[in-house]
Amino acid sequence: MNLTDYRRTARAWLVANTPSDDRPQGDPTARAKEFMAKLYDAGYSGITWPRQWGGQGLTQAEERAFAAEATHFTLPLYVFSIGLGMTGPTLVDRGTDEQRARFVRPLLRGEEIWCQLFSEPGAGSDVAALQTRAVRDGGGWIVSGQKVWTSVAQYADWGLLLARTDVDVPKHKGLTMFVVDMRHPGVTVRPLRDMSGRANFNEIFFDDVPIPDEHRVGEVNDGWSVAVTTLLHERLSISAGVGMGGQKDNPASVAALREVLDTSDPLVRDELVELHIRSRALALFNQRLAQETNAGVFPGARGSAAKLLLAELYLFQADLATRLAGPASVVGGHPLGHALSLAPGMALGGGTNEIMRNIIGDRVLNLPPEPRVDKTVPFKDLKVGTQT
Amino acid sequence: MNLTDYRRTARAWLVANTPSDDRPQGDPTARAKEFMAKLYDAGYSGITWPRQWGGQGLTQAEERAFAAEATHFTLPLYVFSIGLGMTGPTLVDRGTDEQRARFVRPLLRGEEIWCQLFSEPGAGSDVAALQTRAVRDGGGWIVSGQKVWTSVAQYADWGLLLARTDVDVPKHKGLTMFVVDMRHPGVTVRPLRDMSGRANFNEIFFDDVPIPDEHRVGEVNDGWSVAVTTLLHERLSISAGVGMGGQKDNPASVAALREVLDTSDPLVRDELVELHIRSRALALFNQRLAQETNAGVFPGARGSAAKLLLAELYLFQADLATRLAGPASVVGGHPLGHALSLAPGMALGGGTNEIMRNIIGDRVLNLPPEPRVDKTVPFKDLKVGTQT
Amino acid sequence: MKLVLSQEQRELRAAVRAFLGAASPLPKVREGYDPEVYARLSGELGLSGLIVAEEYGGAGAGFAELAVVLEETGAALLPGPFLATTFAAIALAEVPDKELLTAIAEGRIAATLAQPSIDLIADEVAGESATVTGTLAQVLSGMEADVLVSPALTGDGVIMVAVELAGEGVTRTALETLDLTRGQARVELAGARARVLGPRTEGGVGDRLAVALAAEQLGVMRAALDAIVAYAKVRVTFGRYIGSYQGVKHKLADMHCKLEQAESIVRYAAWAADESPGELPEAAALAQAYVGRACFEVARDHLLLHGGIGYTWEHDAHLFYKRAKTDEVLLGPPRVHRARLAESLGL
Amino acid sequence: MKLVLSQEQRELRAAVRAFLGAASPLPKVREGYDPEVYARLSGELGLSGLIVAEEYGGAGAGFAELAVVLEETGAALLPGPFLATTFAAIALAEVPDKELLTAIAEGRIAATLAQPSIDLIADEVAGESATVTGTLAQVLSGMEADVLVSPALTGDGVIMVAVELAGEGVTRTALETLDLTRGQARVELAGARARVLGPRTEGGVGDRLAVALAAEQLGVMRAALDAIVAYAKVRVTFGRYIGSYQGVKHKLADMHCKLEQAESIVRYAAWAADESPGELPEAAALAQAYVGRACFEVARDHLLLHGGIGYTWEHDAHLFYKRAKTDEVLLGPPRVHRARLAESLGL
Repeated sequence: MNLTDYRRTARAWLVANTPSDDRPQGDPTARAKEFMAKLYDAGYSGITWPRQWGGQGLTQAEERAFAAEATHFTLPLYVFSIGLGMTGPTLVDRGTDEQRARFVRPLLRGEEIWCQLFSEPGAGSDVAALQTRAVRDGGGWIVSGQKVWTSVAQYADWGLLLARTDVDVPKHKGLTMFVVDMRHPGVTVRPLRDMSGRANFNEIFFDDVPIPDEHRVGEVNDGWSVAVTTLLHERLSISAGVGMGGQKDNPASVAALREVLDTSDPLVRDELVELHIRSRALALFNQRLAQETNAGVFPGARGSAAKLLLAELYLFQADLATRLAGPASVVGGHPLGHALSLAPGMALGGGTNEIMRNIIGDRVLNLPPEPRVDKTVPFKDLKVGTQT
Repeated sequence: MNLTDYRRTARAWLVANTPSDDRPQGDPTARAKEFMAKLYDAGYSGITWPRQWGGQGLTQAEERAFAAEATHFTLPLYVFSIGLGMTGPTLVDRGTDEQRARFVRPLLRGEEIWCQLFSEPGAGSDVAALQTRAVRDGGGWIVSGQKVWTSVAQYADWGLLLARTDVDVPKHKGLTMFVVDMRHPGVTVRPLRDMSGRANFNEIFFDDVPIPDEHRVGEVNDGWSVAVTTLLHERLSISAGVGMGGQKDNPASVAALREVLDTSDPLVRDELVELHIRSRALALFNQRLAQETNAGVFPGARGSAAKLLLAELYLFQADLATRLAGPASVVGGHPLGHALSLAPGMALGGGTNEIMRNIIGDRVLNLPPEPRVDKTVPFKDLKVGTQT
Repeated sequence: MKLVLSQEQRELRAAVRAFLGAASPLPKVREGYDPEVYARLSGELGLSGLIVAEEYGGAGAGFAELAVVLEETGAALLPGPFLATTFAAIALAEVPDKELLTAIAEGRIAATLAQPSIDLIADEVAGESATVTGTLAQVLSGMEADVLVSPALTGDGVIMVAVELAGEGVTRTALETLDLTRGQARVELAGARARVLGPRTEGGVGDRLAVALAAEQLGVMRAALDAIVAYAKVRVTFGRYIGSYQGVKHKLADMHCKLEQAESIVRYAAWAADESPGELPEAAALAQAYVGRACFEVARDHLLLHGGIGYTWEHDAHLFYKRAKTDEVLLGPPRVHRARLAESLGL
Repeated sequence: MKLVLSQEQRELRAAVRAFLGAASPLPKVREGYDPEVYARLSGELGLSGLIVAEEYGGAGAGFAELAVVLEETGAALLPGPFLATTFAAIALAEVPDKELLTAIAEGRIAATLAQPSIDLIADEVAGESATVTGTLAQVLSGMEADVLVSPALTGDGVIMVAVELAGEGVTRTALETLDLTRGQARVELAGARARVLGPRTEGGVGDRLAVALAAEQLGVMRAALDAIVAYAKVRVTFGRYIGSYQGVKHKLADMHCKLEQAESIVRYAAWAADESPGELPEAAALAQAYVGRACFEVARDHLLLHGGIGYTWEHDAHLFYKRAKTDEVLLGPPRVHRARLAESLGL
């Protein structure tokens, strides 16, 4: 099938099968699983993944064609986003054949939901400083510790878990990756509310949870290299989305603000011009990166610039909009007040602005690295987390 | 004499003796020396310095009273500023009695002009990385090397010179302070033009210049502690002046700009409001620091905040003013174009903005220091300067 | 001009700080307004009457002292009607009828002040009494205050009135507020009984409100900066305290510079309110224009520098961020202060 | 919309960069305009005729190619009338008389364009000839250009005229310029002979000038960023390369972000000039509003991050700083671009 036909067929399928936007009755996860099964059966799940493990074995071209059509629909895929974007690709890249055979197809068909368990309260930007322990127990492992910032954990059947297996070596060298059963009674999932009041994340507590050695991904103490694979996929899936969602539903966009503000005031007008300039500058940069990607030039670390700029734009525009709108914006659940509460999220998730600036400096501009004090010290002697 | 009388007498003396502002004929240095001698003979030079070495032995109160009166006059003291503000106080604090007896009175009477020789092309912010060598030669020393950023060196009789006397110890531990004869034929003074085209600074080359051991200030290899004394006096004399000069003669001040711009444009007006806000914020901070000092609370490292803010204000206002004034400001020797050329000076002299932020972070906020790689390595093994 | 605190003012600060540290720490702030704390603040510390003239039962102190107190209530994110009552007291000082002022000074009532726009209409004005109708969209501490002070329109011009908020003809609706530590309410008056306080007086009331609010904002920003500086000394990443990275250190230095300037401006504006009425309009507009902005920027950066933990509901960082934004727009969109500053400079 | 360069455009860039690197390195730039370099640029590289239609002797290329070239001349701080001649060619493309355009394309003359305000009066207009009087306060490359293209007022409205700058009735005075790498002149015309080019046409000339200038500014900022990034890799302080300090690294990262956005905008604006006239007014105003500011900020920070050496006359940093500021105000105070942007957005 040529690409035009592929795209036309995909559109027709989406029109026929996407659930309507009306607020549905019943369990949203059950509906999502039902849709995912249809998507899989139609051949639109795992388009570029190997056929052997349940994918379609097609190219980026088909994937992009489907994605382009899908932007016109709201697909109920949220609970699968971690599995499809991060843990699944990691298993395809680094899992054993047994693991691929066991996990990939149910993931692509939406039968099993996945979460990712890397971050900890003491290990945010510095993931490799994590303290969750996995100790040998006969042929398997026993895990204890705490994870945080975990999306969709409340629905998850399986988690991709990074844990410390050796404290006598430097921090990157004593980690191992596992698949953990999120339904085990030793796993406790607690919702974590963010500053806007929403509970989009969870804290996870592991209390002597057993893991069979067959669920180890990669070699013992080689977990960091597996995690790097996962984080690469994470960054790809974030930067693919960065700035593409557009400003359509953003109450702090120029388009929305001009409807509610007095633009006969030259100062108000000039502030909107400034917002327009910044928004357009970033949107055009994102379009340029996308055109480069389509031309086969992968943006790499330059995507961090787009992420940093988006984080700054969110902060700038919610702040500006509330200043312009004045007192009404901070009461009655005003959308601009809500935007202000959400604004820091982009600057704190997926790497802080400081981390982004380090990446740009180190990997785009090739500046000399900072001296590192944490690469050679055995983990047990290293300062980590919060120390009072 | 009580303070009111002291002040009244000082005012009368200044009225009677300050040279008129008319552009004078003849050698300006000769005129400055003549004035300085009169100032000394009237008892207004070295007001707080010990009587024993030629000062007046009075208190800060008299010094401040005289300074307050002197702000109404333009005293021709520029060529003595380094001697009075930095090298003189260093000799009083750290010199031998022989050195004090030899150098202090001629300095206070304006008979001898001083400069300060610390900075080098490879040692700016990091003064202790300097490479000028002083090696033992019989009972004395021989100096070779290059200094830079030296004010009034073209007029100077003496220089306070920091040189390296041991390369086998860490950089701070192998320095020694000397008094060097600037009239020696081995000393070459070359004017150094800044980006505005003025030559306010010099480069100095030392080519096997001998220094007798009696002109060593402090112990051998203890020069850094002497330099700290000098730098403390430098910072005091800068921060005393910071922001006090006011915006009177500044072509980029709100007062000057409102005369030449179209303030009926609301956007122009709002930019001037912004400039007013920043100028007033800093002016009030400076006044508060001055009031604290008068009340006996010494600002210490907080003065670095005032210096940083002044540097940023200069940059901001010259940039803003040229944007508002438009094309005319960049031709014909326009004062705003000139202001733009001078604006970076405050951010680069007396410690860059980055150094100021380090000082504020380390000494005002007591934040943890950066790991230092240069405190323990022998100087000869240390990376310094520019390395291609 | 006096920009440094006197010994007495430093003692006042220490007393208020110690009281709030014990009576209203941040975990308690999350529970909202505690009338008991307000009663003790008025009673034990006498703060509700701080700027009320002695002849009306107050301490007769000036804005320099008020600023010291509001800085501390701001730093503590104190919930409840203390700022609102201060606003009302500032307005009441300008009307002939002083009875309410005495009630405030004695801690008998908490009050609040309507925004400067005139949304109420007074009918049946007869001597000290009138009936008032209209809707106030946002009243600071409207659920907690006992009395509303407001301008109202009559056939004869604008008068100042006071309305008992628990009385008949008054409907109060608590608003959902971004600021989780201090409420606002919508207040509808339908022929509510009002006390006539006298003709409306301008007399720099708006300027004094601006100065009072700036003092609170100074406290909010100081506490936010203190919190993140403290965290930067204990939080480790990549084996080093985060405060040792220039990426963090330099930002904290810039925040410190803003704080130094904000404090200087607040002291100046408070001095002008007390001693130099001619300078007050410019000083007050400057205070809101600079301090309001600086406070939000510092609160925002303090939140961001906390990293992920600062984005959580459980952490206090967002309480400062939200208070700072709410304060920034409390007296109207910030451009009104800049416009008043332009006007006072004759631009 | 096309935001990435084609293979041909990349080759053009490489050719211009190689030529300027050899023929006009920075030490030579300090010596000022070299007519020889301009002649080779026009001749060997054919750049003076780049955007001139083929029927008039040019290469018939678009703004996408012009932007590539101007980015390189900007990065090299090329002295002389190349930008001025490009400005003139943009205006000449819109008048009926094409003879000058051909002369430019063939490298026979360098030209310049008067600012949009109409400062000249044309008398004795007869067919292709007129006499012109008036004063132009600032003419870009006015000493180096051979011909001035300008609007002039007649009794019948505004016409476009061309004046030989070396001719009679023309007095040129070189201005002292902040930008040490490119001159301006005051030009007084007293009954100078002029050639009438046709009626004045608007036709987006101002927008195209804005795009051309933005391309030069992109080059200036790119070269400035490259220079300081290179220095940050070799300059040591406190035993470490300065580029390893976050205080420097994070600032360079922010400058890189500005460069990425500026390039995206320049590509977009050049595409709009070539392909989408409806988008051009907004794109051109955006280009000046964003790129002009970003260029100066990057040039300023590149100078500051050099430390003391960057403040010296001998160092090149100030050449970029001064060119960036001069470019920022070349088409008027920057607020005019923001105002045009507001207008094009219908705000």
